[in-house]
Amino acid sequence: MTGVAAIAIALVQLVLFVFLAPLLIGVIRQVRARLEGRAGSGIWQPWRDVRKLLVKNPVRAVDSSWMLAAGPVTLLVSSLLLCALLPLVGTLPLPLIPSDLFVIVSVMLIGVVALALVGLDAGTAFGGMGSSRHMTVAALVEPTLLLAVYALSIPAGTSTLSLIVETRLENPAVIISPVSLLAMVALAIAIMAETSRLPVDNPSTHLELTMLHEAMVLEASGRDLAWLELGSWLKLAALLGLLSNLIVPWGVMTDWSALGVVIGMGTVTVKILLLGVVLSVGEVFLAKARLFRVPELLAGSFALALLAVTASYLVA
Amino acid sequence: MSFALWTPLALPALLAVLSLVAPSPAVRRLSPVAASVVVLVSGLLLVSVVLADQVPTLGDGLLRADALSAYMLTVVGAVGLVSTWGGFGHATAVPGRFTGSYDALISIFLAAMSLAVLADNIGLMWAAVEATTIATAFLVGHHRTPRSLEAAWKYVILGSVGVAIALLGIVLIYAASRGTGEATLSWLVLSRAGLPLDPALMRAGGALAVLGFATKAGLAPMHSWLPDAHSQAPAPVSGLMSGVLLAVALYAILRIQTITDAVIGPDFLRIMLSVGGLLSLFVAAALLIRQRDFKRMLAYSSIEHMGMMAVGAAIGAAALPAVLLYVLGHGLTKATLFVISGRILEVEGTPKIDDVRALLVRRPGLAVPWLIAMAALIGFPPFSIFFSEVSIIVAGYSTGMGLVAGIALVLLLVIFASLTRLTVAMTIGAPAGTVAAAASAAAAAAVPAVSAAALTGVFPRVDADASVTLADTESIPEEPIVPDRSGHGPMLPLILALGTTAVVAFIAEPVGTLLTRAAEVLGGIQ
Amino acid sequence: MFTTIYPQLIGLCTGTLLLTSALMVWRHSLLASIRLLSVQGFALAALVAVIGLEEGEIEVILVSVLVLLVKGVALPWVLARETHATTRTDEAPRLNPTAALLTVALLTILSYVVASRLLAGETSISAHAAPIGLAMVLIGFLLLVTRRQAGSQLIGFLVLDNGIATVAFLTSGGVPLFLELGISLDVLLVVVILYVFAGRMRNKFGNTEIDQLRKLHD
Amino acid sequence: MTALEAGLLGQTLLLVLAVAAALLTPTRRRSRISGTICTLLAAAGIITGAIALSGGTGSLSIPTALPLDPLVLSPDRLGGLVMMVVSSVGVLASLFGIGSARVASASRTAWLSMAVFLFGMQLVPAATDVVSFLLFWEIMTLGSTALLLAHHATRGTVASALVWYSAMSQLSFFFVLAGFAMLAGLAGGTGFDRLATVDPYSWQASAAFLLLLLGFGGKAELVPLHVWVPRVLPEAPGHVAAAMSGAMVNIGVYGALLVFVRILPSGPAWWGVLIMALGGVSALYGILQASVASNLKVLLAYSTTENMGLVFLGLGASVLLRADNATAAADAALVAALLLMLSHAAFKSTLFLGAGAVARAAGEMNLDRLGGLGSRMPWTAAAFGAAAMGAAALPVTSGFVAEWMLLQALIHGSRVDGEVVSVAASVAMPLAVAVIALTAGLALLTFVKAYGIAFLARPRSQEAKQAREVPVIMRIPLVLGALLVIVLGLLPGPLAVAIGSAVGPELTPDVRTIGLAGVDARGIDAVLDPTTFVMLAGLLLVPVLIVLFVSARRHPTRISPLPWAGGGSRLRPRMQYTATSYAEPLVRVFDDVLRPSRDVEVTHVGESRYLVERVHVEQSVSDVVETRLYRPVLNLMQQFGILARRAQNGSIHRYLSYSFVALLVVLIVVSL
Repeated sequence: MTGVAAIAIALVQLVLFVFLAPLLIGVIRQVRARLEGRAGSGIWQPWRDVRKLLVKNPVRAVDSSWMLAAGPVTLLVSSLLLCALLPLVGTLPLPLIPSDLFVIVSVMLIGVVALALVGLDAGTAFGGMGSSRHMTVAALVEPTLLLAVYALSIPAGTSTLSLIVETRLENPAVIISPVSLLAMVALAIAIMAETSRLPVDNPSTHLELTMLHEAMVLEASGRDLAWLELGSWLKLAALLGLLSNLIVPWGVMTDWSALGVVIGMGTVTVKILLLGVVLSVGEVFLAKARLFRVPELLAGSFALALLAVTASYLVA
Repeated sequence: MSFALWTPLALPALLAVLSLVAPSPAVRRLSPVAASVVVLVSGLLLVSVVLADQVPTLGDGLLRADALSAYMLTVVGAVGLVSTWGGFGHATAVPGRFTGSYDALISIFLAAMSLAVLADNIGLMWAAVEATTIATAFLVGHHRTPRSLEAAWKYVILGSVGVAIALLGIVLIYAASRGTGEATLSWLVLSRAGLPLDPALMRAGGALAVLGFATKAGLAPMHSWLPDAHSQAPAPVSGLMSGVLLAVALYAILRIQTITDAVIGPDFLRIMLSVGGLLSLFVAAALLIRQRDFKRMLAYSSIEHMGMMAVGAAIGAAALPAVLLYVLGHGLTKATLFVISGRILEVEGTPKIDDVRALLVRRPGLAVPWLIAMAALIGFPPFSIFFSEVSIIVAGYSTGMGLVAGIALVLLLVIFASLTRLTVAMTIGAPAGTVAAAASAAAAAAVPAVSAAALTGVFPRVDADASVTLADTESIPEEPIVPDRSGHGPMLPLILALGTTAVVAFIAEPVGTLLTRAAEVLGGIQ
Repeated sequence: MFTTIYPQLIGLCTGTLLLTSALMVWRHSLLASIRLLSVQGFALAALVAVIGLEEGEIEVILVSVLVLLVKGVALPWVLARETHATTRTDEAPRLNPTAALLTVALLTILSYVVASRLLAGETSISAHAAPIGLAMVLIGFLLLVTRRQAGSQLIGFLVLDNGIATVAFLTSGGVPLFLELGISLDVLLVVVILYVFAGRMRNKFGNTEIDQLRKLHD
Repeated sequence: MTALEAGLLGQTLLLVLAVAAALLTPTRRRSRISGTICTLLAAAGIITGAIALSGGTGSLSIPTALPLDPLVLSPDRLGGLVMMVVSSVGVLASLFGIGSARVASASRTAWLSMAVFLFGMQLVPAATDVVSFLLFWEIMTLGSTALLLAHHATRGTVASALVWYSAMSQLSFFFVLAGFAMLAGLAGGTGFDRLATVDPYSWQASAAFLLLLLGFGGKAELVPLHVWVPRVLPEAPGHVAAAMSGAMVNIGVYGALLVFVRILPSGPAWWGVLIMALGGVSALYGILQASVASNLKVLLAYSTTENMGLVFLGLGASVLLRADNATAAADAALVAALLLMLSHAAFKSTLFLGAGAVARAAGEMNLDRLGGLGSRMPWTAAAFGAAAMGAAALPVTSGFVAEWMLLQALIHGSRVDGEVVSVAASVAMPLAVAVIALTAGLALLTFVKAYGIAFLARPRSQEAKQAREVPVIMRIPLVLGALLVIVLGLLPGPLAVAIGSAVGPELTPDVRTIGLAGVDARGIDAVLDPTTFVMLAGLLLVPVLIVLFVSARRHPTRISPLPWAGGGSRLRPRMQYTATSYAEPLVRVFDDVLRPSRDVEVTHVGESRYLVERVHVEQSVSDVVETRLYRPVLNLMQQFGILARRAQNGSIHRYLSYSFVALLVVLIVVSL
């Protein structure tokens, strides 16, 4: 019974997030545009972009391989897997593949690798550069990511994210414990780096020597580009969802009920959009860091995560 | 079967006379080989007798073959055969009257060595060992060059002085034995337990005798003659000295150790032999690091192996069978190597390692046996030296001599690395002409450049010169040089020698029994 | 009567042995050393004869004759022949005479100390003289280490050998006759071989300086 | 005669056959005949290992002339498992060798030593006593050394590699020998069952532990004993490197398992900490060097150091946790370490075979000169890609499952029932997690670089442009290896159960199969079924594919030479990113560890200070361990060697005084 419910929840999450992710990007862009005094293109523009890209003929280079076609799909599927596995609407874990932290990270890394290979496959200097930087950042982010969730897992006694969220729901004091606070800050920085946001990467520029994500997708076009964009957005949405559920776990469905699903969907939508607004406001005030400053930032977040784990032994 | 006691003495002596007077060069040449065969066959006969629980004696007990003597006689014969047969065809002709002197001296050498291991009397054994000094002196000086003269002079002076010290020790042992009523120098009598021997005299006598024979055994610090003599003597003689002379000297040490330990306990000689053994290993290690001459390299390796055997002797009972097997393995291997080194010297015309390059490509007929024998020498299985070394180390730790064994291992590592480096330098690499290129490539490789890069700004550029290019790993450049597959001499003795060392360690019966019996003679295997 | 002068005779012989050894260290002339060696051989033979008379063993007397012939006559003769054949070269030892003699003294003291420990249980007169033999061994060795001429090294070796013989006779009345024969023969042969090599050396180099034998090294 | 005995005997007979074949067959057919026999030899190893793993018994004694404790071959389950692993790699390597061995590689020596190498490797896990263990260990070393020598004996770099390899192997051997001898001295016998009676808390046991750890660590290519690896493996042909890096390292792991599972299973906690430290440092150092390497084989070689580091990290965690009584986590860590060993054998041998195929096709191992091989060598590219995913621990390859299990064991290790087990564990576990995470991240970068630069985009040199796919006989082992990587990843449950039974009977890890072939480590509440995972991914793929096909029908792809050209116009292949430039940001980040040497040369146009004609930048990363640890020692030894010559200066007076002093010393000592 719980298995079926879990599958249902996963489906709900998938559908919700495929709808929500472009919207989230739209909101972020729109808020930012308004704050910067521009009119903006409306919150539905990302949706229109995807639709437009899907009806275009993709153009590929002679020397490129099947990777240019398969990579974007892989990225998209990995992001979809994230949406299915993470405790977003509800915390019912899928049978045999719990929303285990390490599995989640690995799924995310599949997407990272696919993107990096797409960047390389084009055979241009920009693609390689973006790929190289992207992978460097990903390599440096991983310790922070794992340690942060390790710290969060200690009160719950498990690395399964659904159980962590449930623990926080049952025992809200955990949320504001120093361990949790340190870990959340570290996690937030790691997610920003992983999803190519400021200050690690500037999502709204092209042809800048320091860009990461945009350099990799430079040679992609048509539906390839659509998959890449959608995959990246989904990843951002899913990770923000996770973050929000960790900070404010209330509203998440823990036992199957129709009402619970509706509440869960509603709360997670609100939480993500709010977080998106906060993100875009924050980004207005942030400048992009120099590429070789990024490791310092990541080292800082790693230190916070390590501190969080250590603190868990001191406090507990 | 007691005739087998005199055959290895008399027949080689006869053959020596024959080679002096025989007109035919073929007879002359064959006589040392025949002498070796006689010794080997006698040894094997004695072994079979000994294994049947008999101890043949001759001449009022003056000659006696217990398991140890029989075994050593076999070793003398076997190593002698490899050296003489392998050295067959070696340039030995000496202008002048004594054309047959070389072959005669080798036969005499073998006879003297046989006497040394068969004599039941320490004095007689001493005389036999000293007699070999005399025989080998001319063999070392055989080439009559200033260098060989120098080597011979050093050999005689240092060797005789050492043996004289041994004589002093034997005299003291003799004096100590007066307490038994009848002064004696018989191994059999002296190794009986519970004799009223004077401990102070035995201690001094044993120590001096061991020190003296250590000279002949090439143990540091008495080893100095060895590299010179081995490098200057004709290759078969070097093989004989390294495989037989050193072994017989070690045999003497082992015997003396037995009778001394029975009186004053094992500690004294244990310390002395440990120090000597480790010092030998140290000397060998130190001088192999930058060795330039491949015959000297082999000589230092002999010092190393004798050192290891001395360590084994110091460890005592538990390691004795291993030491005895070591004697055989080292003898055969080293004889093989010296024989090949003689051939390399002959065809290359230089003993310098730097001048001998790329043997594997140019002369596989010599390089392949050389490499196999080197593998045996540095202790790779299935060759018996591996088993001996492992057994000695294991026995060392179980007798509480872990520190000695540990230091030995450290030194062995240095020796191993040096020997490998030198062997590789001789055999691997590009043939002459490309030697310079190969050398520079090796030098470049010594400066570790795991990755080299060429970057210009944003746009990376591959620079072929800057990056480490790896040549085609699957293709081989065309070599104009026709490889010389000739072995430059009989190969059968080398194959037999290496084959024997490869299988001997796996023969439990009768080799295992023989080794155990021989070790029992020395008071091993309680 | 013999027993009363026996200790004196032993003392006389051993004293001569030690004195000749010390003199050999002092003197640089090769010929003088050979003469001294001859004297030493006679003294050694006399010592053996005295011991033989004391113990009344005919075998030992025979040995003394052998010693006289080999060490007193044959070996010095061979050496002298070799030396006469060359231009007379005097030794320039590596150690100056004063230092060498001091070393001799030290070595003698050392051999007394060593022998006293070794022969603590011995009471015989001959055993008391044994340190002389040991001292001769060491002095012979000193000669070997410090002399530059081939002939001088040979003499050093013979002194060493005489020392061993002295020890042998003083501690245990000598070794069995057949061994003594063998040993003497060996020594003789060694000397002959070295003699031959010295001859070759002269052929090759024109002299017998040992220092020129330094081609073989690492 | 039991089946196991028949298997052991069969391997011996096949060795004899292989030696005969290598010596007697004509050059033209040698590779085919000898290679087939080598394959059979390895296959016999697989069968024997399987029999032993399934509990078969039997023993074979080796006669010996020395009065040693009997030398007995009788693989237990663990030995059987390791024998299977190394033999499987042996099969792949031999098959590949049949196709790849030409001219020099088809020499008598090459095939003879290949057989000896395989034989030694396969029988080390069968030994039940110290001497036979060391015997086969050295046979293995001899075989591999000769194998290196058999190829390219004329190249100068081979000589240097050979010396390094022999010396480092012997160093390992002596460490192992000394360690075992020390234990044997304590136990009074050389049988492993006798050694197990040693008290692990005695100081000798700890000393032996240190020696054995270094010895086995050296064989497993751990820092600081790894220095031979980046020299030797690039010189070895693909299949030899695969056998060395895919199989031989496992013997090092087996040695460690022997010590920590069989002989001294209950050592003090600090042993565990030490092993973890060694493993962690190796993992980080190895992957850092790999990530900046531009030579494909060097990259793979360093990656072996990394993977073996992780294996030892797991072993160490197991020892530490066992000492702290966190048994469930300890067992899980052990199982994870073994899983990792298994998967490493699969993916590393495939990777090296792939590198061999590339070397054959393009004649080039420098990534900076490769590129675009994916379309030219599709089979190789696919196999290499799958194996690279395994090496990068991506789902659902075998590498992923192993690392997942290791992480699970680590995060559950520091607490039992909510209580902290020990200070050591609570410090070590988070650090270990961080190390693994960073390692995994860097591994990802490394293999994206290796695959992306070599197989994607445009060829960077003429050689790469002319590369052609390798013959079928070489493709077979490649594909087999790649399949192994995937299949092992899909079947963690049965594998873990097999491993659990292999480390028994002393240890009984609580693992079972769940779902289709998933693993359930009950002691630590860790469940994963990769098959379900794949099915889920497949389900998600369906709608995407539908959209894709619909879109593709209506809007077909256009092919154009460099459509966007990165915004530029003069793009030539050499303007692409290279492996070196790919790793450049990383070199900058880890500047302090890698200590690269940079050389910038600027040529100006005429007298101008501002117009630059060309800029030449050269950067090389050397092995810090070698330059800082080994070089000084070696230089010191060389100087000592020169100095020592004076002791042997040819002066007979000096020699005589050595003897004289020795005589005086002895005289003084005896009279004391």
